[in-house]
Amino acid sequence: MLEVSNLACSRGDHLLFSDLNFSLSAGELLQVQGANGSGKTSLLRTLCGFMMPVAGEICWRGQNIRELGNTFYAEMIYLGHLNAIKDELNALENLRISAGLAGCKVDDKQVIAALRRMGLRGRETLPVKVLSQGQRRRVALARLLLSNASLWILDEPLTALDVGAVGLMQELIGEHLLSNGMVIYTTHQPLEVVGVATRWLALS
Amino acid sequence: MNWGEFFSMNGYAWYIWGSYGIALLIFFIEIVMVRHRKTLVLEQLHLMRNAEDVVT
Amino acid sequence: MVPWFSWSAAILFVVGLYVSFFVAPTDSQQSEAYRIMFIHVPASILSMFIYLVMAGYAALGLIFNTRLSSMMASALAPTGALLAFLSLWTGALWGKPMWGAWWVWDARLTSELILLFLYLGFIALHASIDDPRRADRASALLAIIGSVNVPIIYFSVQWWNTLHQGATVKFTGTSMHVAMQQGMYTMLLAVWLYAIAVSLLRVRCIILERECKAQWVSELVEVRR
Amino acid sequence: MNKLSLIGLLSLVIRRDLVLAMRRRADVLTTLIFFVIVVSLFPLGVGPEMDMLRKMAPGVVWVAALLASMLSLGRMFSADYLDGTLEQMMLVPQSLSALVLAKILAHWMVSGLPLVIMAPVLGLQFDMSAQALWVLIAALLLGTPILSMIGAVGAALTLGLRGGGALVSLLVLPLCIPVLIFGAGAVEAVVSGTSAGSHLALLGALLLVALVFTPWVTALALRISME
Repeated sequence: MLEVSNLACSRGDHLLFSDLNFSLSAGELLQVQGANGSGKTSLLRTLCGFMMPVAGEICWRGQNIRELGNTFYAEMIYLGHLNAIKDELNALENLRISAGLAGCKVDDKQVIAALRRMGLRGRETLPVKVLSQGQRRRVALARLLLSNASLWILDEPLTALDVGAVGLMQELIGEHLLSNGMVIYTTHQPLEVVGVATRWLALS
Repeated sequence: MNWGEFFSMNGYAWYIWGSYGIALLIFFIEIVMVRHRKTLVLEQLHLMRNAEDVVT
Repeated sequence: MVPWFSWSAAILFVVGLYVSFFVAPTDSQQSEAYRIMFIHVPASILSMFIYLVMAGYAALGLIFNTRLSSMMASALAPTGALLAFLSLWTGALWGKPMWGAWWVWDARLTSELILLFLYLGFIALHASIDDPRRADRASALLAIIGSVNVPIIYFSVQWWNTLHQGATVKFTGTSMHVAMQQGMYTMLLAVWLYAIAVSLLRVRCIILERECKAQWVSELVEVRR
Repeated sequence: MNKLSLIGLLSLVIRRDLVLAMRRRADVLTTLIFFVIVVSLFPLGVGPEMDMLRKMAPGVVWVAALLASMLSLGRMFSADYLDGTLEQMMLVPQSLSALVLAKILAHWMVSGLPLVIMAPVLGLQFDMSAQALWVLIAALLLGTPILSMIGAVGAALTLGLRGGGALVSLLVLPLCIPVLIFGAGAVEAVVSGTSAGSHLALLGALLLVALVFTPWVTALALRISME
């Protein structure tokens, strides 16, 4: 489904990596590894099309993502370092908007169900600025539950999460993979998904 | 035509020499700055080369 | 190539200055003051021309993602800004004895001033972005927007001026003396060659700065020394 | 789950930005108060002769509107950039230009429209005639969206830069000169007894041109800045 061939990326004039090849098909989990500054985030941002690769191409279902454009964006979801939630809005409004931006209409019931699943019962209508870092991250992660994208691109999804939430994430990723989804993520914490072999991609 | 007459420019000396003076000054400063930048870059490159020599 | 351009620029400068000060006769209407024109006109023409060239290079760099043309664009900007400033300065010095005012809100003057602002904006934007690739692309976009806007600004200023006070300023020298023309053309060519020489010199610095890790740089004669 | 149409998306973005602006009312009010104060300072600076004030009024109001709109430009994209929402907006499976247009519209409603509403009151301070006031409103209605659009390009180019606020003014102000000329010219034409029609028509033409090109250019600038 997702194929990356001869990819080279640079940050400024500094070459991060080159000749990167990998592919990912339905139900697979790929963990990107590497030291700080090895280009993990840049790789994920290139996959999203934010950054132009210096060389090589990224194909989704056999077509270059630059040509696919919106059809590709409709099938993927990206979660970056930043939570992309607004302090002034409450969790419910935040999720309603971000789901809207992702192109889906959701009703409040679904949103509340997603927030409860993420362990935020009773905090749905509090302004996000009173929530803790970990709770904000949970709000951001709840977007995964509301989207029907098949490719998840997660940049450090586990930062600020407690043990319980990490377990929940493992569960979520497992379910997503079972329904033929794909996940690419970076992390410095161990993440074990039951019944699925994690593939590794090392950047040096 | 003597030099005094020439430099007085029929009463317009300030205007004319003012413009040409500034023009030459600008060209001169620009050239000096670019040359200075060049020596800086070359120094930087020398430093980098020397650092590599030490490592290898 | 740089020495070639700079030497011919220097020679032409000397020739041009000789022609404009010793050969060209005194103008009947403007007396000696018209001699400012020999530096003012080339500076104005080139400041506009360099903007177009710069925007062209910038567009090439943006569309085809070629680094060299972006570097060339950023090398041209300071020279263009200086020439625009020079043109304003000499224009003011010419305007004072001729029109009795340092500055007139004429369409030409105002557009030249805005051109200077556009150059400064380009340089400032390029300087304040740390990532050189983003700096190239962002300032290229700005240069293109500017070049689209310059005609609009020119015509709106012209219209604004004529609406307010009627056209006041006209170029008086209708039939120029042959020596004047020769002096003007020589100076134009000299400034032109100077601009080429200095921006080539600057682009070399920029290339050396940006490509300092490339293999070929360390093999250059100047670096080896 | 249902797909969201383009119009639905645009209204979502506009509503979102308006709600956010309402929750941060202080920012909106600051721009408006700045506008009022700048306009009120001019009579104190140049003296209270009514004739001169009447003559200066259109220019003063327009320059103040220009400066006030510069003040609010920084907010257009930077908050979204800092908390990552802008990244998500670029992944929206719709055209980014349309989304940018929605943001520009929202920005105009928050920072341009209050100026238009406030302007007649300030015009009375300068003893403008009723007819001149109407033309002033019309010109501001046509002109302030252009300021928002040109400003959006500048804001997108300077996204996340140190000293972005001063830089954006340096980039945007020279480009706004035609708007200033025709906007102030329309009012002045009425004051001096001629028709403002041609000025307003030119402003309208500029608005159309800006409407076609600036969202696209801003989207391009955002992509460059996000790299």
